Amino acid sequence: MPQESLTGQPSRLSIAITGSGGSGAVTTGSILLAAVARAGYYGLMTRSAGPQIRGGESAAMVRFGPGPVNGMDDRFDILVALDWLNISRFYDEIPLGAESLVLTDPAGGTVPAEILASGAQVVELPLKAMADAVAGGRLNMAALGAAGAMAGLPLAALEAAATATLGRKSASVAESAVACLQAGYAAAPARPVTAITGTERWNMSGNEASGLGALRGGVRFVAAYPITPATEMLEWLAPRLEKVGGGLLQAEDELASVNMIIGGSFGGVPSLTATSGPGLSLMMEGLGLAVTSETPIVVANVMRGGPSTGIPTKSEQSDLNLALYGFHGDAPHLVLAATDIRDCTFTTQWAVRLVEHLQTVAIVLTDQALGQSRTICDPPAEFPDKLSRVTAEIGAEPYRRYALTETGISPMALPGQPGGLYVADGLEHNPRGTPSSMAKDHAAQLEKRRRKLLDFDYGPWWAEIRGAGPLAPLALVTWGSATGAVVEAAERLTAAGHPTRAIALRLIAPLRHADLAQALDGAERVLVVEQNQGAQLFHYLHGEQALPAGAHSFARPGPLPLRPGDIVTAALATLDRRVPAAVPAAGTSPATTTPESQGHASVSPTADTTSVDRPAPTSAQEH
Amino acid sequence: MPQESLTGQPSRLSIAITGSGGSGAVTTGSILLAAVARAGYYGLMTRSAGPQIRGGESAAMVRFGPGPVNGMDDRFDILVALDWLNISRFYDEIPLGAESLVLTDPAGGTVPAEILASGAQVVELPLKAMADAVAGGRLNMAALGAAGAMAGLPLAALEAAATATLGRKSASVAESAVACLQAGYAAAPARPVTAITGTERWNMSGNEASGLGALRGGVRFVAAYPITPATEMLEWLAPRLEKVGGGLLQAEDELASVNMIIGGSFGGVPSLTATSGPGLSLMMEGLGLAVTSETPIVVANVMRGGPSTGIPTKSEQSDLNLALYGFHGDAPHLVLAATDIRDCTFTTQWAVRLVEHLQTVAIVLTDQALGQSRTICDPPAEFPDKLSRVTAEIGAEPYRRYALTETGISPMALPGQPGGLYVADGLEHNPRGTPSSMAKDHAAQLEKRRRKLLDFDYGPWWAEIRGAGPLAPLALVTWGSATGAVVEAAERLTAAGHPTRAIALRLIAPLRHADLAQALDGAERVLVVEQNQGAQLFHYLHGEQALPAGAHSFARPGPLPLRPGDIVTAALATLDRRVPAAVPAAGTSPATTTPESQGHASVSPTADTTSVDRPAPTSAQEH
Amino acid sequence: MEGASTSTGYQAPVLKAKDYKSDINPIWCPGCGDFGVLAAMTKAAAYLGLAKEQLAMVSGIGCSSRLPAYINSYGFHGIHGRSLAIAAGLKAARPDLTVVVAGGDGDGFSIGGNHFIHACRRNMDLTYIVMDNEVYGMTKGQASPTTQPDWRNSKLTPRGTGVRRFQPAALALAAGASFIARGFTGDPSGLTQLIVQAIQHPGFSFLHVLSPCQTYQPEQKEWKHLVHEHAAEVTADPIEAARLIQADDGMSLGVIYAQSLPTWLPPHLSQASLPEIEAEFHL
Amino acid sequence: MEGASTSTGYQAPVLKAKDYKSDINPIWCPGCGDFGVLAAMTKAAAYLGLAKEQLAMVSGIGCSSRLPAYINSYGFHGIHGRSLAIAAGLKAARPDLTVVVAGGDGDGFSIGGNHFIHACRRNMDLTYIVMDNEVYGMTKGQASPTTQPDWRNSKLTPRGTGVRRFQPAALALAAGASFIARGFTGDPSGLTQLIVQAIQHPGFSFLHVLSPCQTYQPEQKEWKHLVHEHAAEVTADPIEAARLIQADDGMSLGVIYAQSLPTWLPPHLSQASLPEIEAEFHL
Ligand SMILES: Cc1ncc(C[n+]2csc(CCOP(=O)(O)OP(=O)(O)O)c2C)c(N)n1
Ligand SMILES: Cc1ncc(C[n+]2csc(CCOP(=O)(O)OP(=O)(O)O)c2C)c(N)n1
Ligand code: SF4
Ligand code: SF4
Ligand SMILES: [Mg+2]
Ligand SMILES: [Mg+2]
Repeated sequence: MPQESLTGQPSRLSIAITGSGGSGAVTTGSILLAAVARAGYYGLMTRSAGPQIRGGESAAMVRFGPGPVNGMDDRFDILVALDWLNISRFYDEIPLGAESLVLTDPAGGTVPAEILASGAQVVELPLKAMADAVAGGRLNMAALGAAGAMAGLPLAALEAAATATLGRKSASVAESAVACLQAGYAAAPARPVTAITGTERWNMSGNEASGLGALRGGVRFVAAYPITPATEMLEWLAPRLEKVGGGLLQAEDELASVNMIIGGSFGGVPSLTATSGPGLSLMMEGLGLAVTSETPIVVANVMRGGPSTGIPTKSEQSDLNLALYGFHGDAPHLVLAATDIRDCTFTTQWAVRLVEHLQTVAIVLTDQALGQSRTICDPPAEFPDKLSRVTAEIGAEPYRRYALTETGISPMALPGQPGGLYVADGLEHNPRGTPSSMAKDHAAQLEKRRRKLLDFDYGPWWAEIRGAGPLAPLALVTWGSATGAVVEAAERLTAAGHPTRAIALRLIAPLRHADLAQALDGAERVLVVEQNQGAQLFHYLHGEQALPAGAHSFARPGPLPLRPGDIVTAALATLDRRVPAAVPAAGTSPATTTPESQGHASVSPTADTTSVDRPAPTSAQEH
Repeated sequence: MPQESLTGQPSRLSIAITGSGGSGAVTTGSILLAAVARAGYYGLMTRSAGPQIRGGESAAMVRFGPGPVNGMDDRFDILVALDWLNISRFYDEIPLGAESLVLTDPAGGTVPAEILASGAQVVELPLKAMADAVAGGRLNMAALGAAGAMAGLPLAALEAAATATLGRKSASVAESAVACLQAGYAAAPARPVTAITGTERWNMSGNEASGLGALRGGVRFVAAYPITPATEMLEWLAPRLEKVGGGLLQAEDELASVNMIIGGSFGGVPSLTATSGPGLSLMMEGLGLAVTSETPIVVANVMRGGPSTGIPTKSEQSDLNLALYGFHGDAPHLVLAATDIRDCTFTTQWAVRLVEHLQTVAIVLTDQALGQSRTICDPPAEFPDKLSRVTAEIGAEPYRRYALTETGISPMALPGQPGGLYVADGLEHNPRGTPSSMAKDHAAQLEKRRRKLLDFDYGPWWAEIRGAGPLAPLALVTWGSATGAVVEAAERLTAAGHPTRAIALRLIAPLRHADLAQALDGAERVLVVEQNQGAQLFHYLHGEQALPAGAHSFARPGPLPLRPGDIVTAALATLDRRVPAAVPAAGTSPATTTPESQGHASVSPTADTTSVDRPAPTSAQEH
Repeated sequence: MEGASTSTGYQAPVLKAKDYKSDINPIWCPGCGDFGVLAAMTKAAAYLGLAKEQLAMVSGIGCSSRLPAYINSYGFHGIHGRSLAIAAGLKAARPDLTVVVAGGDGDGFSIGGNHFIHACRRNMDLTYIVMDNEVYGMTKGQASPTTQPDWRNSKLTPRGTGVRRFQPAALALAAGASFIARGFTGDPSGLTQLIVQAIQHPGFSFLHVLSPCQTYQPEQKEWKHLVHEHAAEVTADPIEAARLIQADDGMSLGVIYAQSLPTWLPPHLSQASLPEIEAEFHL
Repeated sequence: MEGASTSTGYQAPVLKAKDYKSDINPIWCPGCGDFGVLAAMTKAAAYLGLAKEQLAMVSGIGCSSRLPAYINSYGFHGIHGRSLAIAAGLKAARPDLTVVVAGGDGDGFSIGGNHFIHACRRNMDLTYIVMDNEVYGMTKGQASPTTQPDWRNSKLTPRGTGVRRFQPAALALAAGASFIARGFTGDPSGLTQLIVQAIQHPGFSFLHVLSPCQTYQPEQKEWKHLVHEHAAEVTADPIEAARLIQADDGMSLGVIYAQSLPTWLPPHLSQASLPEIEAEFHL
């Protein structure tokens, strides 16, 4: 197969594998990811599944290349269709182009019109026959072999990956798989194999990476209630916490879990819980208690489609408002977001250290697209500082738990420490901790709890800044799982003659005003990119008066990922547009009045808007 | 007593009554309020109490005048000290000036230094002796008689009010009270009695007014869990709901209560719950279900000091963030705030009608200062429109509960209606209601739920606009219980040669951009006034890009009320200041970096700030 | 399966069981016990001759909580653990409806535990069907409050929970439920009869259904050999019921306890006019 | 009152009861039963010779939940209904501490009901003292889950709740508590002894304390005439305990049930290093 037929960046390749229940799409994807790792590449695998518990249709999307891969491409180079059942549930998730290749077995039925409409080239192979020729052979392994050849992967890498993965089940399963792989590999139109010498790399999911960050940060107590897509973080942590002398308590609900970790942390043990939107909603009262009683805790919130039960198996960045503002009363706290899978480790570790030091709550936002995806990446960075809890030294003076100190951080006594006796309280209190309803105590403690977060020096970690340097006239501001696509968009824009920088906030609250202002310095256009309907980050930044007049928003709800091409289109529209007047247009909120429902790129502060690449749905299909 | 010694606006008088547990301060205040009503005046009584359940110190503050009274003055004209015990808990709540009068019985101890420091004139009367001279006589009634005389109230009004209030207990209690009243009245330095002919007026608390609004709106089912300061609304509603054929269910917790009213409303009965901050936090998951399943419900949230358990018996406006943003996922809904006690009826009624029509959630914000205060006011206005639920007409087409209509409002079938069978769902769904995880269904339903709220014509009720007309160069923007003080500040500023308009938002979300822009048209300076630490409304309005550059914030946490003089001072500082540059100053959030802890008037978007009338506390006293 | 309703020997209903089955395909795994509850529920509705529009099915979140979508009636698929609260509000507002609540052991006994005990105590006229598979099916296999303490198949509790299980019937009795029964999806006609009885009982009826999870508790295929008839007569004596339940192995099928107790409903007393009420504010 | 600790006949402690009393003035109404719990708790601590810094008092919100502030130890005055969750986390993290949880009937049986039943089931080594006054004191007198159904003194339920009350002991037993006792604030030395036994019991001890509310339940002054010794011996048999509790009038004082059951604690197994764990991610 000629290499030229592969589009996009020739150095990276994207492969989607789809199939109905039982076809093994996700296993195939996992082996493919392991194979690209063995071939020396970096890689990323995301997943999509239907609502069924077992046996539902599913898809695995793999992208790989010689450098780190943190997001999916606009289109897939290769679609491996293990069958065509339920493809209607997926085709909007698998964009193809005229340069794409579709691998299919004609015995499995004709290629659906939606797929052909893309103009993709169809590669037909008798995959089922190949598999049937092997004792215990399976179609998905023949398909993987063929796809591997089409992707220019060495056969040995595929064989080793399959053996390592399936060999756990039984040697004979692995042997049949290898035979199928070989048959498929031999039959497919091959792309030349590129040799890569990989450096030390890890294979981890975002949920695992977050779990590791928790352990690295020092977390030794976790209480939690299962919820998709956070459960795997907890499942990873449970046995490993035990190994490092800690423990996990499965709570009866989220009201319990958040209060349990408050108890654990009061006892001196760094504590964390993990959840997703519905659970975070239930935790807010407990989080307010932690803020007010100054008990350090971390909540790892792995977002899914909202509101309410929403789309629980798919990704969205729509819990930012809740994380920022979801407290009754004035409750300053930290909100962080990991910028990619590998960064889940760093950001979670940092969050644990920060709350321990600042005696507050951190909500760490990731999402299904990070949590349940796997990466082949460099070993995650370590947070270098030795931030830890400021504990009380008991002297002659009576101990005052909530003393008004210079930094706002009041040294904390731990149960067991003589002379440090105190009662932690969610009632407003005086410095000693005695409940008080007086204005002066309220003012002093409110101010202390705010000041300790504002005055702290968070260092250079508040954001990841990439791209064409400080003089680039266009800045893309984003957070979380959108970062990969935004960075790639910035690279493409820069390559296309529009120098662009990308700023991904890791510390969203408190906002680092000066740092952000410096990062935006000289940018003539700012586009805020995020995966939700409400343009939540965009409004937050405006609320903090941190955006220049005329900043633009590109916000689109999930579950479809934001793709670099979408962002490039929105950014080019931004560049085309003249800076609008500084007064809101009559009667409309810019970010809330666009006619498109799948996405909107809105100009601030006028109501001038740009439609993105998808048409507005006029009706929705039932199933 | 010479009339000239009374300061402030001569047409209004402010009287505070303080005393330790059992002294009867609140009863005295209630009778005083009833007496000013009988004398033809309008009036307002607010209350302050310590944390004790029974017998704690308390204070009643009454202000009255010939026109509506919606807030307290800067200073009290008369302080009636029933005793001096625990006065240290109150003196910051009872500002006095050199023109103020302090009524006290020297037998009850010497006047504390904090009181004398104000320069107030002390009026000494042998109140205890007067009371002792009457069989069953009580000091508070003698003091009330004296204060009534000093305030220029007719004795007959005082007598009638005392008899009506105490006569319920027993005739002899009332008789002794009247005798004490007469003795006090005769002994005090009297102010001339002004005759007023009152129009039809009502005597109601804010919680009662909200309850009435619920009934007027059509609410016939309430489920709730007690919480201060919302309980009285529920206690008022419980027996009255029964009288109009409805009912109240006391739930096991707030998780239950919010879901119970979702059930009631699904059944077709307009439903409401009432709570305060901690309860609202617990309800957020349920509210997200109501938004997503499009089940109309109203939450009346009576705010108290936060965060966490905070200061549960006192007032603050700090739940706005939670009400606006406290949902996981994108969940458009309504947030309303009553502008005064009387308006609690109108706003609650309007909220019920709006949710019934728009099939969404409304959070109606009031606070302790409205809910637990009483007013003598004009009868509350009625919401004139006949907004109601759009119910399904079943025809030949299969019923689609979440049909994508022009308005975004999908006609709702009610259980019992043949042909309308459907399953309400918090999972994302297609128009029929079947769960769907497809992007196009998600986009269509998200957009529908947003559009129905944005496109609706809310009419002229979105705000109360008062003051010096559209050409006033200074605009004060506020909400909720701060409105009374803000309107009064605007009047004073206008009178002092600074024409000022006051805009109190009744519909906070969705923000009426065009209406607000029109209301602000021509204002050269804008000051946003609210009673919380975080400048929550100020940030929200900036987030919505609804404030001109250079808008200012005056935000101070509770529990001390915002007083007109504080606002005048902040507004004058605003006028003095030059319009700042349009770029945020390095490193600081304007509203979060002021050195004062009791209040801050911050300039946006520079960090230029103004201290208000109180010094920064350097340490807090313990008790 | 729906067609079998006539073969259970009940009187011929106007609507057939299949008329109560919606056209939506269950997401359940093949062989899931919950299919049996769906079938039994439709048969019970047919037997009782319920008008479809007078029936409301309310649930929480979980595999089992998907039930309402599959039944041709009004329904509310709510949030995790809150089904009984939604149902209580619905019944209070609309006493004319037949309200049946359905869900799983996680939904009902873990996150929903408080509403469960309070629903028992309040004794509103609701029917509560818990499909107990001793696991969280929907979140892919974690321990629930009814899971055996030594069950090691969840990574979340790799050495087992180490915590004794709830006996749901004991909890319901102690909390004040007025009807307690246990069914098994492997006994379809018995289950249908129990649902009928539970709906007919005035007050809160708790129907504990053993409903195997094929995927995360495959050993539950053995249940068909372990279940047995509840030996004793239905008792109305809570002391006797407490003794029976404490002594029980949790696998006995039938009605254990049924007593006539006052049910709660808001009074809907009178029809005063608003001006009458407003008069109290007049000076 | 504190000085009386020696007169109860216990062995002389190193610390006296009054050493466990903080210098903060209770906000309670004069005559509130909760004063009795405060006194008994300090005496029990003295009797047990607890080091003040090894004792942690955890509570929710309510009049009764103010207790920790008045005791000279570590403490957490949490939020309404969540005391048992905070305590479970604290005990899991710090098994060396003596953790005593205190609160009211509203806090524990209404909003906190789910944590109550799950704490019973989990059987961690906690002592839970519920000061039951059959009312919400702090919010000025509404019905709680233990209020008599015909109590009409709350405007929220003007004709009474019409709902039968919980029997907290029955609920605790059904949920799996391993120690169940009832005390009365009018019997200070008996109450002290019960607190001592509850703390000594390994596992979850539920101590139901009748603690009259002077202000909203003045009729509870009569309780002193209604309480009586629990007639039976302490039993370890749940069937017998169920029978006793179901037959009980709810006014019998003493230990009703105590059984030795496995208590839950996280294992704190081993001390692997993080690099060992990280190795699993290496290619
Ligand atoms: C507040 C909240 N927490 C957690 C979840 C995740 N969740 C969904 S279903 C479920 C458990 C379901 O178990 P069960 O009720 O036994 O139902 P089954 O699937 O076994 O039928 C959980 C924990 C959620 N949806 N909402
Ligand atoms: C989430 C929440 N809901 C409601 C309240 C209000 N509240 C405070 S104490 C209390 C009831 C207290 O009753 P109980 O636990 O019996 O204690 P008691 O005052 O009778 O000792 C309530 C409802 C609250 N603080 N938080
Ligand atoms: S996971 Fe278990 S409970 Fe869920 S559908 Fe499958 S078999 Fe049924
Ligand atoms: S209200 Fe009742 S429970 Fe509360 S302090 Fe007073 S007497 Fe005690
Ligand atoms: Mg289950
Ligand atoms: Mg109580």
